[in-house]
Parts: sequence; C-alpha cells; structure tokens
Amino acid sequence: MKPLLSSVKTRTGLGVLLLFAVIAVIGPWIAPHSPSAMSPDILQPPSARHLLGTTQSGQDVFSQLLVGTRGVLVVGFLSAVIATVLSCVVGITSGYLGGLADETLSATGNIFLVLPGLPLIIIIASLLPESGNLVVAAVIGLTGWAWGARVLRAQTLSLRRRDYVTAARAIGEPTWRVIVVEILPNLSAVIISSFVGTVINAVLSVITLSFIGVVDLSEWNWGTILFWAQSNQALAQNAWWWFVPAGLCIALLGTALALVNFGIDELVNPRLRIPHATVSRGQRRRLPAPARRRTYMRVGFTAVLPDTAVPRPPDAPASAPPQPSAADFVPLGSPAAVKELT
Amino acid sequence: TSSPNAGRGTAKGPGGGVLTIGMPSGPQSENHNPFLNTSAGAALGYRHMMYEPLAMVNPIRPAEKPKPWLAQKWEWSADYKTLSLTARPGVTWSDGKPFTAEDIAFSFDLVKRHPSLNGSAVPYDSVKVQGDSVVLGFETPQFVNEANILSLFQVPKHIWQEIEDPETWTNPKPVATGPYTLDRFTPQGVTLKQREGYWKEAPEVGELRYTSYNDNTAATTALANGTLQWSFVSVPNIDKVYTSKDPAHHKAWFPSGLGIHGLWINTERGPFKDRALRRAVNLVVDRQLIHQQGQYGLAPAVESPTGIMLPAGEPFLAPQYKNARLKVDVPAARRILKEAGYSLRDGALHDPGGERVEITLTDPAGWADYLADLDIIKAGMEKLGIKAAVRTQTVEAWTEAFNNGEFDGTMHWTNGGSTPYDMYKNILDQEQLQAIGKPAAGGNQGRFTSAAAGRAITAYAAATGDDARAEALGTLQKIMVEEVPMIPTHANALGAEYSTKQWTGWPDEADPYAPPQPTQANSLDVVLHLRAAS
Amino acid sequence: MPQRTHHQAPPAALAAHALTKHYPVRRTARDLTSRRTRRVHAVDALDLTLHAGRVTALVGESGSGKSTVARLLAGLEPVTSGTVSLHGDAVRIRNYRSFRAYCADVQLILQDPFASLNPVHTIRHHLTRALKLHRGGMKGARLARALDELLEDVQLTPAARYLDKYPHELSGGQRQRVSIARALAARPAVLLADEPVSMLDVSIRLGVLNLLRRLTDSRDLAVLYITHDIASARYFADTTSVMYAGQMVESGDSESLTQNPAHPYTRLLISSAPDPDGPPEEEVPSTDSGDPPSLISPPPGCRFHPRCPSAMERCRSEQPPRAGLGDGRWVACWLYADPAGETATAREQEPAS
Amino acid sequence: MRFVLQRCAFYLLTAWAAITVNFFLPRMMPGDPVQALLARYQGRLSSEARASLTVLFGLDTDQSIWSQYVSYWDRLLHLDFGLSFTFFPTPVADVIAGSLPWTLGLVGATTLLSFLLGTAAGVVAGWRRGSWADALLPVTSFVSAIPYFWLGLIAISLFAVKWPLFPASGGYDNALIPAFDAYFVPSVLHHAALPALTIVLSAMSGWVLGMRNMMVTVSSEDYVTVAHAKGLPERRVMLGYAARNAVLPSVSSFALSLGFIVGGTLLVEMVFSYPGIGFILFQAVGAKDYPLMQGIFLIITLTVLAANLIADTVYVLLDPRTRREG
Amino acid sequence: MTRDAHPTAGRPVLEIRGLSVAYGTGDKAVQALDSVDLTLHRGEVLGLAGESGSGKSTLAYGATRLLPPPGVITGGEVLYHPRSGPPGDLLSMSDDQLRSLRWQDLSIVFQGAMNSLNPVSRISDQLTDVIRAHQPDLPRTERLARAADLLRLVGIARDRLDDYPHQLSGGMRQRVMIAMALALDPDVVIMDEPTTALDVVMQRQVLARLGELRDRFGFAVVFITHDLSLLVEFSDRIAIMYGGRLVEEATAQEIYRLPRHPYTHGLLNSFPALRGERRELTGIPGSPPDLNALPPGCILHPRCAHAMRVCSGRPPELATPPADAPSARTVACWLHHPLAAAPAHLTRSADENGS
Ligand SMILES: Nc1ncnc2c1ncn2[C@@H]1O[C@H](COP(=O)(O)OP(=O)(O)OP(=O)(O)O)[C@@H](O)[C@H]1O
Ligand SMILES: Nc1ncnc2c1ncn2[C@@H]1O[C@H](COP(=O)(O)OP(=O)(O)OP(=O)(O)O)[C@@H](O)[C@H]1O
Ligand SMILES: [Mg+2]
Ligand SMILES: [Mg+2]
Repeated sequence: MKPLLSSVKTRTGLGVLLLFAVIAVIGPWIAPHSPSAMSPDILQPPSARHLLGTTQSGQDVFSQLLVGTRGVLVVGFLSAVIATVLSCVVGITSGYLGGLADETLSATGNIFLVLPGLPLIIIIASLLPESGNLVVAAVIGLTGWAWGARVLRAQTLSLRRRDYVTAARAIGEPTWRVIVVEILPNLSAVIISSFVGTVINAVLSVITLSFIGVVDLSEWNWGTILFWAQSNQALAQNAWWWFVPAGLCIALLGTALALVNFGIDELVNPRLRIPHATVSRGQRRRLPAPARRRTYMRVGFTAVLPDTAVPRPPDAPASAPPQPSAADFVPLGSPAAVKELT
Repeated sequence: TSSPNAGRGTAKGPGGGVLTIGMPSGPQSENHNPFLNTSAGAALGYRHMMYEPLAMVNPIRPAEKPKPWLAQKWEWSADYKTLSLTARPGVTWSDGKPFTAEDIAFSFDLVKRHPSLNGSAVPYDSVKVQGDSVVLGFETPQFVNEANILSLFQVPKHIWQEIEDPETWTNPKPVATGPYTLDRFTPQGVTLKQREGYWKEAPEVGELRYTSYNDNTAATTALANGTLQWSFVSVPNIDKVYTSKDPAHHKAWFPSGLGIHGLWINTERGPFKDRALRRAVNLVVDRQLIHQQGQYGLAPAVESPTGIMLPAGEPFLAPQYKNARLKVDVPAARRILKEAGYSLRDGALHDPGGERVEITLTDPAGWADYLADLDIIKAGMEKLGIKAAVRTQTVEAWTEAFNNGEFDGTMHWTNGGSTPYDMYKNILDQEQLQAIGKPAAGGNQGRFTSAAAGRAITAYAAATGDDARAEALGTLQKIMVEEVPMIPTHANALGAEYSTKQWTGWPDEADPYAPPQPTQANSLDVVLHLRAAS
Repeated sequence: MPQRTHHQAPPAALAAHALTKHYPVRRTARDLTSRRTRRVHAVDALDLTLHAGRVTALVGESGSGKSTVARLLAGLEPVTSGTVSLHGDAVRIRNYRSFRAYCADVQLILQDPFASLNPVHTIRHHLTRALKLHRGGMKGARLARALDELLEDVQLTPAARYLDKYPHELSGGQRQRVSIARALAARPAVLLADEPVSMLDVSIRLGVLNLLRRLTDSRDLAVLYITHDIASARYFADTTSVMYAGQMVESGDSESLTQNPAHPYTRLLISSAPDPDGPPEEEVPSTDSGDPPSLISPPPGCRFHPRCPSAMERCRSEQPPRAGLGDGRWVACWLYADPAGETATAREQEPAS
Repeated sequence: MRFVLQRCAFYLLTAWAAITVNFFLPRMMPGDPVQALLARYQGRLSSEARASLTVLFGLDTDQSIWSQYVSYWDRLLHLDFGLSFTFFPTPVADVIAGSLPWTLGLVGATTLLSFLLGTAAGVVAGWRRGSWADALLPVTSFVSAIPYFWLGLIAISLFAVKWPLFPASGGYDNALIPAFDAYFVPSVLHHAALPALTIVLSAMSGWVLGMRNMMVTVSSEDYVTVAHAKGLPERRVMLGYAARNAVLPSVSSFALSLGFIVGGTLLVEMVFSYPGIGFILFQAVGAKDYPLMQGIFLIITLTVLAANLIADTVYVLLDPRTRREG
Repeated sequence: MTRDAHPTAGRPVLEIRGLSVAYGTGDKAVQALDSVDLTLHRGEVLGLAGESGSGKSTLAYGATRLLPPPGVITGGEVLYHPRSGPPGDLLSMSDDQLRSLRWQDLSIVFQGAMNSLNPVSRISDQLTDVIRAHQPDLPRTERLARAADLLRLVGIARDRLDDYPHQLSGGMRQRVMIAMALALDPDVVIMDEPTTALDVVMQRQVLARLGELRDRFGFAVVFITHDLSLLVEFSDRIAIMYGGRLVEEATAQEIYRLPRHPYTHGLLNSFPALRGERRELTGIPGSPPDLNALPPGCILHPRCAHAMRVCSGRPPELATPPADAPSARTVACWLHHPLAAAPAHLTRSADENGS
C-alpha cells in the first residue's frame, strides 16, 4: 500500500474519493433541506439560501446532490463488489483449473461480453418488480463481471505456470489453498484495479439508468437529479445549476477513481512510475539547449547529468590524501563473513 | 439537376407555404394504415390529413353536434339501434374515383369483419346500402358510441377490397378523400402535399412536413427556435422555454376534453376502504399546485367535484353540482376524519381502530409528471397526519399491480369520450369488478362496489331519451362526489403549441372550434382554418 | 571433496521404468475434432534409478526433457506410461491424500530460485507450510525450533534474521537455500534438484552445491541433480546420465563419463564445454546442423543420427540398444552394440585424453 | 486456417447461446405489449382498444415455450424476424434495415475514428512520457468519466441552441429525401457533426490511456532499445517497433468495445434524436416488442461476433506469433 | 588464432573515463558504477566478468547511452576514436550524432536474443531497416542481398529471411542478432551474455563463428559473461568488476594463471574444471555488497581474508602492481602496496607458476 500512496495522483484521487465517501455518510445530515421538499422558490439560481439553486418544484439542488452521493457510491461500490467477486471466482477458477471447466466458464463470460451491456441491464432491470438501488447494483454487478474475469483468467493462467505455484503443489498444498493463499494475493493489484474500473463503469451505468428513468426515482442519486433536470428541460430553461453540478460530480468521482487506478497501474507495472526529469527546472534552464535534452530520462538515450547537477560531497578532500603508513598494512585476520561458508 | 432534392427546403406547394408539424414519437417505420394505432400515421397524426371521418366530433365541446363531414347527415332510430348515414355527393378519392355510400358500407363492414381494426369496439351488427345512404343496425342502443361511429375513417372500397389481410397491410400508396396526399416518407418524418380536387375549399397550406423527434427536449428545442410550428409536447415552464422566445407568435393552448387523470384509490383494501378517509383526502389534494408544478401549468385542474372537466362538460353537470367547486379545505377534512372516529396523535393520524394511517403511492419510474403529482398529493396527506410514501415501480409491475388491485393509490388516467359516461364507466363499471389479485383490465381497478352505480351505467347506455340519460348521469355524479371512488386531479389535456408567425386561424379560447392537438382527428379541421399570416 | 567410488550400489530409493511423457500440442477440447493428434515426445521410455546417499546428475541438451523427468518423478504431472517406484513399491497417485503421502518422501527443488518463492509471503510462511503439512501440524515452540533447525541446516544463521524477510530481500543464493530448506522440511528420502544453480554466479553456486553434498552424506538422501554445467556434475555427482531428445543415451560414473565420454552426443557435449585448460582446437567438432531435433516428430532410429559424425545406415532406422561398458556404465549407440568387436570399436572412437 | 476454424466453432457456440438468451429474456419480462402500448398512450387510447390490439398482435394463441423456441429458430433460419408490435405491422427486418445504417454510419465511424485518434494520441503520450503530453492524462480521465448523455446535452445547449452552429436533432434535414446527392450528403454530415464530436471526445480518452500505458511498457522492451541502438530514426522506432507492438492489446479490446457501442448508441440517439437502432431498441424494450427486441439483439450479437472474428483475424495478421503452422 | 592481423590493431577505439552511473536520482539513487576507466583497443576481445549485480551490463549500456530509465549517467566521458578524425564523446553528443554513430561504428548484442528482435516484423525487415537508416541510397534489392549475405555469414540459410523471430530457435535468433550487429561493419561490438540462453553445444558454435568473423573484419569486442572458462578461452584481455568498480584488468592468461586481486582469486577458485585434476574449490565467503550501503574503503574488505586496516579506510586505486611493472595489467588492491605483506598466491610472478 505504501508505494501506492507515494504517488501524487493516487493521493489526490483517494482524497477526493474520501471526501465523497464522507458526504455519502453524512450527506443526509448536513443537507440544508430535505431533497424532496418542495418550496415556493421555483427554479431559483444559486443563492446563499440555496447554494446550487432550486428545481422546478422548488427543491434544493445542493441538498439533492449531498443526499444523492450515497446512492451513487452504494450502487457503484456494491455492484463492483459483486462483479469483482464473480470475476475472481470465475476468472481464477477457470484459469487455474483449465480444461473443460475453463472452456465452459470462459464461454459464459464471452456471452456476457457479446451481449450489449446497457440494453441487457435495462431489460433485466425491467424484469424485476422493483428497481431500488440494491437491485440495480445487483443487476449491474451480475452483468459486469465478464471483462474482469477475462483479465483475471489470463493473469491466473500465467501465474499458474509460475514456479512458486508448482512449488506449493510440490510440498503438498491442497488446491484450494494454492488458489487462495498462493495465487490470489499476487492478483491483488489486478483485482483492485479491475475493481476500480468496475466502480467507474457501475457509476456511469447507474447514472445512465437513472437518467433514462429505468430505476427507482424515489431514491436520490446524481442520475435522478439529472433525470428530473432533463425531464424539466433544465438546460432549455437556462437552469444550468440544476444540470451541471451533478454531471461535474460524476466526472470528478470518475476522475478520482481513474487517478487511483493510475497508482495501481504503476504499482503493477513499475515501468509506468519512472520519473522523467533528472534535474530541477531551474538547473535545466541554465543549461545550453543541446545539453538540456540530454537531461531527460528517455529510452534509448540515457540521461546525462550535467556536472553542476551532482553535488560533490563537502568532505571531499581538495588536496592529495596523506599517504597510508605501515601500520595500516597489518592484516586483520579472517573477517566474520569468511566463516559463514566453508 | 436530376436530384429529387434539388430546390427542396424552399419549395412552395401549389397552395402556398409549408407547415411544420412534429411529435416526440421516435423514429418511424412506413405504415399508412389508418386503422392501426401503431402506424406512423397515428404517431404523427398525418393519417387525419388523408383519411376523413363521416363527421368531425369536437371533443372539447362534446355537447355540440358533430360537424357533418363525409356524411351529409345521419339519423338514429328512436331506440338508437339503427343509424342511417347519407354520403356526401361530389367527393372524390385522390385517385379520381368518386366516393359513394358503397365505400361507407365497405369501411364499416371492414371493421366489423376484423375486430382487430375495431379500435373502439363498437358492436356492429348489420350494414346495408340504401341508395346514397348506409344503414347500420345494432342489437343494443348505441347512443354512447355515436362519436366512435361517426369518427370511423373512410377507406376506398376499390382498393381495400383487394387486400386480404388489412391488419398487416401498411398501405404504401394511400388513397383517401382528404386534401393532402403522401409525398414522401422517411423514418424521421413525412411530407404531405396538397392534392387537386378536394371536395371542400382548398386549404392555404400547400405542404405539411411532419417530423418525429426522439424526445420532448428535441421537440421543444425545435419549437423554441421556430423550426417547428405545431406540436404537442409537455414543456415545463412553457413561458420561459417557449412562449417568451417569440411572445407575439408562440402560443400554447391546452383545452380539455372529458378524459381526466387522478389518484385511483383502492376501495377494497387498505385505509381507502373507508369512505371518510377518501373524502378527507379529496379535500386536501392541491389541484392548482398539480396543475402548476406537476403539469407545468398546461393540463387544467379538475374543478368540479364530479370529475367532469369544465367547460367541456358544463352541459352535463347535474343541477346540484352546477356551482360546486373543489378547493383545498384542511379543516373540513379534519372534521370529517374526527367525525368518523379518526384521531390525531403527535401529528400522526390514527384510524378508529387505533392503527396509524399509512399509505403508499406508486407510479412507474420515469413518469416525471405523475411522480411530481404524487409528491404534491403526499404533501397534502401529510397535512392530515397520514404517513404517505411515494414508491416507483417498473411500468410492467405497475400495470400489473394496477389491474390486479394491488395498490393503495396511484396516478392513472380515465377514458375520455363524448359524454362523461365513458369516464364514469371506466371508474365505476360493475361488470369489470374483480377480486383483488384478478386482473380487471377494462376498468374499475379501484374495486369500487356499488349496485347503484352499476344500474346507472346500464341505464345511461340503454336510455333512449335525454331525461333518462340526465337522471342516470346525475346518479353517477352523486356517487362520485359522495363516495369518492377516485380522486380526480387534472384534465387529459388536448393541447398544443403552435406558432402564428406564418399561419393564423388556430383554435383558441375565443374560438374553440377544435382541440389544437396535431394527432387528433380535428387536426384536419385546424389546417383547413389556417391562413397565411400577412 | 573426496573422490567416492561405490562398488556396491546402495538400495534404490526412487526408480523409474519406461517413463514416458507426451504432451498434446494444444491441450483443448477443440482438438478432439481433428483426426491427427500431434504430441511432443518430451520423455520417451526412460529408465532411471536414484540411490540413497548418492547424487545422480542428469545432463543434456536444452529441451531434452530433463525438467519433465523431474516433474514426473515428483508426481506433479501424470505420466503417459511407465512406472515409478518408491523404495520398491509402485507409486500410484490417485487423489490428494496419496499425493501428499508421496510428496512427504519425494521433494522437488525448482529450477529458478527467483521464481519458486511466492513474492507475497515471508520465508517463515514458506517453511511453516512445509513443516505443518509434513510434520503433523506443528505449533508454537516446536515449530519455532524446527524452523531454526531448518535454516541452520542450510546455513542461514541466525535464523531470526531471515525468517521474516520477503523473498525479494534475499540474494539469489539465499533464496536457493530457502528453497532447499523448504524441500528438506518434509524430511524426504529423495530430493529432485532441477538446475538449482543455473542462475547464480560461480561463488554462490559453489556454496549451494557443497551444501547439497553434505546433506546427501549426512542424511542418506538420494539426489537427482539436473544441470547444464558438466564440470559441476563431475565435481558433485556420483553418477551422471546424459539425455538427448527425451531419451537417455549414456549413463555411468561421473568421473569416467566426463573424462571418457562414449556416446557421440556426450562427446560433443563435453568437447563443447568451455575449458580454459581445454583440448587443442582441432578437437572441437564443427557441425552446423546444431539445431535440436523436433520432438513432435522425432527422427527415426537413433535420435542423434542427423547430427552424428559417425552415423551409419542402421542408425537411421533402428533404435540402438544399451551396451554395457563395465563398472555400471552403459551407452545406447550402435557403435558399441556390435557383439563381435564391441570394445574395439569403442576404443577407436574414444577421444585421446 | 485451423485457428480460424476453431474460432468459428467457438463463435457459433457463442451465437447460439446469445440467441437463446435473446429468446428467453423478453419472455421472462412481466406485462404484455398491449398493456405497454396503452401505458405509452396514457389515456389517449381508450381501454376498448385492448381487445382489438390483442387480436392484432396475435397474442391470444397459446403455445408451449418449447414450441415457441422451435418456431423461433425456424423463422430465424428463414431470416424471418416477424412483425414489430411498436410499428405494427412493419416487419422487424424493415425496422432494423431502416435504422441500422444510421447507427453503423455514425457510431461505427466515430468509434473507429476515436480508436484511431485515441491510439495515435496514446502513442505520442506514451512516447513522450513526462513531457507536456502527461498533462493530457488528467484531462482525458476527466473527459472519460463524464457521462456521455451529459456531454451531449451540454454540447447541444451550447452549439445548437446558444450558438446555433449545428442542428440539435435528427440525422438529416427533414425536407430532403435520402439520396446520394449534393443536398442530402452534406446535410447528413452537418447533422452528424455534433454527435460525432461528442462521441469521439468521450470515447477517445479510453484509448489514449490504454495505448499510452502499453507504449510505456513496450518502450522499455529490449527490442525497442535495440532499435535505438541501431540508430534508426525516431519515427521508425516509435511506430515500427514500439507502437506496432503496443497496439496489439488495443486491437482486441477494440473488437470487444464494439459490443459496448450499442449501449452508448442508445444515449447518443436519445440525446441527438438520431434515427438509429439504439433508440429503437430502447423503445422496443419499453413497448415489450419481443420480435423487435429479439431482432435487434440478434443483429447486435451477430455484428459484435462478426467484428470479433474480424478483429481476431486482424490480430493474427498483426501478430505473427499467433499464426500457427500445420 | 591470429589476433593482431589488422593494421590498426592496438590503437584505442573506445575509451571510458571515470564513468559513473546511478539508478534514479535524489536520495533513493543507487550508484551502480563508480568512476570506471576502461580502454578497448582495435580488434581485441575484452572480457568483462564479475559477480552478478557488479555492474557489467550497466557499464556496457551506460557507455553507449542505451541504459533504460531510471539509469542516469552521473559523470565521466566515453571517447570513440574513429579510424580517422578526432575522437568524440558519446556522452555529450546530440541525439542525431549519436544515432548516426550507433551501429555504423558501434553495435551491441543484447543479453536475451528472444527479446531483442521485434516479434512482429520479419527478420529481413529488421536486418534491412538498419541498413536503410544509415545508407539511404542503397537500393532495396541490394539491401536484401546484404541481409542474405549477413545471414550466410552466421550460417543461416537465406530462405529464413522471411521468417518471424518466433519461428527461429534460440540459437538461430542469437546468430541473427550477431549478424545484425555486423551489418554495417562496425568498429566495436558489445556483447552482453550473448550465450547464456544456449546450451554448451550451441554456445560453442556461435562463438566459433564469431571468432572467425572477427578475424575477418577486425572489430573489437566487449564480451560479458559469468562463465569464466568461456571468458578465458575467448578473450584477449579480461576486466573483473566488483560492486560497480573495476578491480583488476589484465590479459586472459595472466588473470587465469596469476590473479592479483583476492576477489579474482576467489572467483577462479569457485568453478570446477572439466578436465585435469579435481581441485579444491574454496569459493568466496560472504554475500555481495549492498549498493545502497557500500562499506567504506575497499568494498571487498568485509569478505576478504587478507584485509588490512587500510582496506576499511581508503579505497585502493587501480594501478600496476610492482611485480608486473612493465606490463599494462592493473589491479585495485592495497595488498600490492610496497608496505603490504601480500600472500604468496597473489604475488607469484610468471616464472614461479608451475604451468
Ligand atoms: N506442458 C507442456 N506442454 C507441452 N510441451 C511441453 C510442456 N512442458 C515441456 N514441454 C516440452 O517438452 C520438452 C522437454 O522440456 P523440458 O522442460 O523437460 O526440457 P529441459 O531438458 O528441462 O530443458 P532446459 O534445459 O531448457 O530446462 C520441450 O520440448 C518442451 O517444449
Ligand atoms: N532499475 C534499477 N534500479 C535500481 N537498481 C538497479 C536497476 N537496475 C540494476 N540495478 C542495480 O545495479 C547493479 C548493477 O546491475 P547490472 O545489471 O549492471 O549487473 P550485472 O553485472 O550485469 O549483473 P548480471 O551478471 O546479473 O547481469 C545491480 O546491483 C542492480 O541491483
Ligand atoms: Mg529444465
Ligand atoms: Mg547483466
């Protein structure tokens, strides 16, 4: 986890995510108004009373945004949990076991990949009598695991041939332990990364579903805000405060998740993490143009630090060191390390 | 150039300019069969510009006598079991052949033979041609179906008799009596051109351009910038979004017929089993707010406690309700409840048995206007201490629950028609009465049980005189007012947005000769009234 | 290191008879539809015996099936045909329980010290699992003592310094010793060491080999030492066997085999090995068709014949039989199979050394 | 060849499974098309119409689900998808034929375009890692996180309403007849510009990120260093060595992305009133129009499978390692 | 072998002076090379050996500026002496100068042949694109002919030109890389463990071919390997590295017979010989140095049996030991200081040695 936190991108992402998480928890309490409460202030632009203005029926947009955060996060994360668990079970099992089990499981996954996602979700959602957040999360989760399973299967396939897995088998570990203890932890970065990806997808899906009015509108989320804004043609009424903030929140949440994913990508693939500049901007500016280019880390043209960039240790002797004396040439006897291997 | 598009867009029809009409109906597929409600002609309304009815019924003035159209006159027998219709002379089909009584008879025979085309389920029995007249025979009095019969589209026998399967025929080259003929069709829209030899005075509008938009927003945008001249879409805050963009020309008029919307309540189960509660709630529903916020100020609120829309239904009102008007009266509602043994503890209403009164209001997810209405109703109920919740369902689940009587309260519509009979039958029909859990698709989903209502409905349909009808209707109104089987809220508006910039002569408050909606049969009448703006 | 000469071979610990392994070229259900099934003949009818207290080296070309033999002997893959017997009893692995019983006696050290330890687990985890599985669910102080002993055996002392390290914190030689410790934790009778030192530099390599040798002597272990480094086989193993294209071509006492190779392939191998004090340059055979044979359709007859400088007509059609050269040495080559002039032909072909 | 045959067998299996799912899913949905139609008209169709519609749609016949399944296949194999309910009695095939070209034209072209542009941008961003190109990353991830419909609606309100540069809806000027001429084609392009722009913008970023990461990974492969060591011109190293290898994973996800397009199509077509198949599908779902739903699903499934097959083949062409001899 | 056949032989062709390389910058940087001096002469094979992690590859790639990030050159210069004209410093050349020098004058064979060839393009393309880049005027057919010639040089039939890398065996790929390295007739070829992936038979073939080609074209080779036997057999001079520094440099036979550095001595005593007497192998005790925490003074001293007090205080300098005074061999060890009492096995002179 440490290297993950060392990246600025990840820290920013996690920070924003944390902010949203806090809002998700306390949003309903800190909301200045009830999100559904109607008031005579119809379609007011942002003001001190209504930070983000009001809707057609006088509801407070800011409160809706605060209260709606929970729905988005719950659906996003719950469906990602469902999808991730499914993709782990399917992907890792089929990757590890191989043979007929693999063929069957990956064929199933492929069917889910081939069926168009959103329409499928719409159909399944309309199949069910109710379409509250939990149901929607379940539907998104159940239809969204296939991609992750495919990635995990490929990873597992390559891990399965790793020597340490063979070694674990060779000392007599039972299969389930090999999978859970030896393979799973090595997939954690991939799993987290696919989890984050699924969250982004799930958030976009639930918002889309809310927007086209397929899900329960009595539970507030950013998508329902957009639904009401759109069905009341907020943009045509120039009520940008009704339409724009929810969209920006979604984009912000998505960006935060993407930034976290960057960090994870860098964790999995350290090549992505390598710094680029070798000297500070100030130092570079002082260099002549041809030398400046040489200070960038690039493949194929190793950076060459200008002499000024390497600070000499302060205690480096300026004059010739004193010659060693005879006393310095007395053997010390066998060092400890020598005894170690004989 | 040889391109069919050369010079398009600026083209003027033989009679002059172009009228653009649009509906938010999504992409269309080519189907000009006038009998099919699934056709592009129905979705956009252009079927009315080609196929004409026998008479033009004005649903916003149902008490007025229909305007004779392809039938010069019609006459009922005294028992309302025989109707004789006289064909208008001098009318020709767009292929030049004359229109005769044979065609009328054929059209009636067609729907009689094909129940699937008989959309209003009129029980035709016999069809006979007598000279230039057609005589229709029925087994029961059909006064209540008069408008349905007179509105039937007239199709040319010489073409349709060849068609084996009229249900699945898309009628690619429509031949009809109307002033316009099909010019071209694309999934995105249809163009009609004026034809020669229309039996009435030729309209000034030379070309009709129908566009199908995918949703309200798109249509509204087009209305606002003037691309679209005539449409019917729900526009929120219509002043700001539409009218104010060109106050001189952008007009919207939303008159009502007799169909309404309201809160259907389950009188068989739950708190609404109790009449007192129904009456009390009826008194706290803020219909003005529903009109303003839920319906964007478009569909008018129901004012008469009978549920009959005014002014369309004015002539039908029973004398004792002539001046009765609905208004929010919380103290009265509280009084009713108190008298019935309800008690208010800590702001929470408890029924005489001591139970907390809780009500769940449902409607499909995504039906924004209904949901907004429910929120307003809920707010009203809360004033009485009722614990109300609004839940959404999928359309399917909702429809099923509605038909099976598995709901407490839900916004739904009623049938319209040319008398309030259709609405009352829809709400009170005792023949449709079903136990909870059994589907009652045809009506009375609220499971309202009343022998008196059943008798009055039958009596109205069978009545042969105005007095008998008035009496039956009076009984129904009384039941509606006193028993509150359903809480009416607002009209099923027949309105539209139109621009007077290029065309004038639209129907309006001052001259309500027709509902302005472009998908109504009267749209033809409207087009015939249009004059180029000077 | 003292020179060992065993006149009486100790009892066989692990013996393989006619061991064969063919891999289907693509192992999928879809292959069933095609008539022709192509297989990699990774190991063909191989006999091999490991004796307690002795090290047997297995050398041979890359891809000749050495690792496959190790995996088969360790019971990690089903054999295509042939038998393996442990202490004289035929081995039959049917389920997890029988496999566990078997691997308590036979342990494998995998080729690559960098890959055979799980990067996410500490050294303690690796060793604890082995102890728990094979020494009856050890716990607490007993476990701690056993761990200390194990690490001491492989000279990773003090044990505490290594136990909680992760593999990436150890050098290659240290990792290799952890792998060995893990294999030894089961107290096996047979240790299969697959190129245990290939990735190490010479000084570390030496330490590991010395360790294995010591354990063989002190515990009466039977060791299979697979390697490319023939000099180390000479130095370290009692017996050396040579594989070529899935088959064993020569076997015998390490010293005599390396100094006096009989099979043309062994000779090629040994003359190719770099040697600073090496033989004069003209000794080095220069064949350009040095590419290894296809194992999918191996050459008929002697598999070495396409590259063999002394190939004869019968080499192309008939598999050569084993010819004994005395002292437990044998070679599978037509040059030595002629019953009439067996020794004479062999002498003639031996390189002068 | 053998590889292609194997893939074909696999695709047939997937197609069968997907088509079967297509059959069962809509039938499991509650409600029927007549109710859906009535609900759609919200009182503008009287309840008397119910009986006539039931007869019209042929819903009054009772058939076991199994015999329905058999006749479903029978009709499919004769390329008969039945009549749509929503557009009764237009054959499903006609409805699809009318809308598919628009979807393929707009979404297909823009998907390809965004793939190409995104990949190209990714190549540069990955190659010039650490320079100004890195500033692209947060921007792209922000853009890719914006819900498409939101972007589209904002675009409309800005570029069609506020500054009316583009039409707000439709696929062409309604006054024109579809034809390949100097009037219709520019109209189509003008109408497609705004939706295309927004699609490209929101779909591109995914490719940029994927390609950029692959470029960085591949750039440190030995063969790229070798290419540098060979003193090849930078362009050649970047394109011929790094990008050529880095693009492989993108190619295979591109095929899969074709499956996700249709989901997005729905929104494009809703937002821009574009006459494509996604909106039709949405309508079909709302109207319980099984024949149409099945038809569209079938088309989508088959196109995606076909696209996958093509992508697989292209992959084989691009990556010689997957070509197996014998 | 005739090694001094070329007229220009003996003159320096590549001079590395005080090359320092670090991985990373700032606090976490690992100093992998510390002021390494090394000179390569025309036509010679210079072997480079040492413990794994001692910086052999870093030296090879650093000198050619091919070290991938986060490798950074922190000091020194690398002078290339062309056949005519003044020497140029590789480390201060512009990209374009470097590009035109690369492969034309200085080519390199990377460690794994599997990863050195572009998996998606044909062998012929990879052989000809380098020719095209440096000799743009050569027509296509001639480039192809040259590619075929090159393959023939390393014993591969010309019909393999159209193959992809995966269709060749490991040995063939290695030979393709060697052929490619010779495509432009360079002055210097650097080879980093070119044969570790091969078995001994294949290794022998590849090296034999390389030796022949060198005799023909007279390029100089830097040859890196772990395999001391191979190194002694194949190279003219050997440099031994330890912990990012050069510790000893001498002719192959000198290193093999008379190692002067305790580390070299330890290495030579760690590998068994295939023939001759079975000798006692002692190895080198201890473990490799941690580059992040190098011991002060001579970095070998914690592992050195002959360590003196001075060894932990000051790093020894690379110098010619007095015993070898006129020769060019150098060693960095205090034991050869006049004041030190070095053990006999490190100071024997050539005549004392029995062989
Ligand atoms: N799982 C497998 N499926 C198919 N072929 C395999 C499999 N494992 C090994 N082979 C093939 O079997 C042959 C023998 O492989 P093996 O790994 O035993 O060789 P080796 O002698 O250990 O080689 P090296 O010295 O390179 O380690 C090779 O041709 C290899 O490609
Ligand atoms: N990317 C890196 N980051 C940090 N340290 C590195 C990196 N690459 C190499 N090193 C360190 O630099 C030192 C020199 O590595 P180098 O690869 O040059 O060694 P080598 O002598 O070639 O070893 P081998 O014989 O194993 O190839 C090693 O200690 C290594 O740990
Ligand atoms: Mg092996
Ligand atoms: Mg190296």
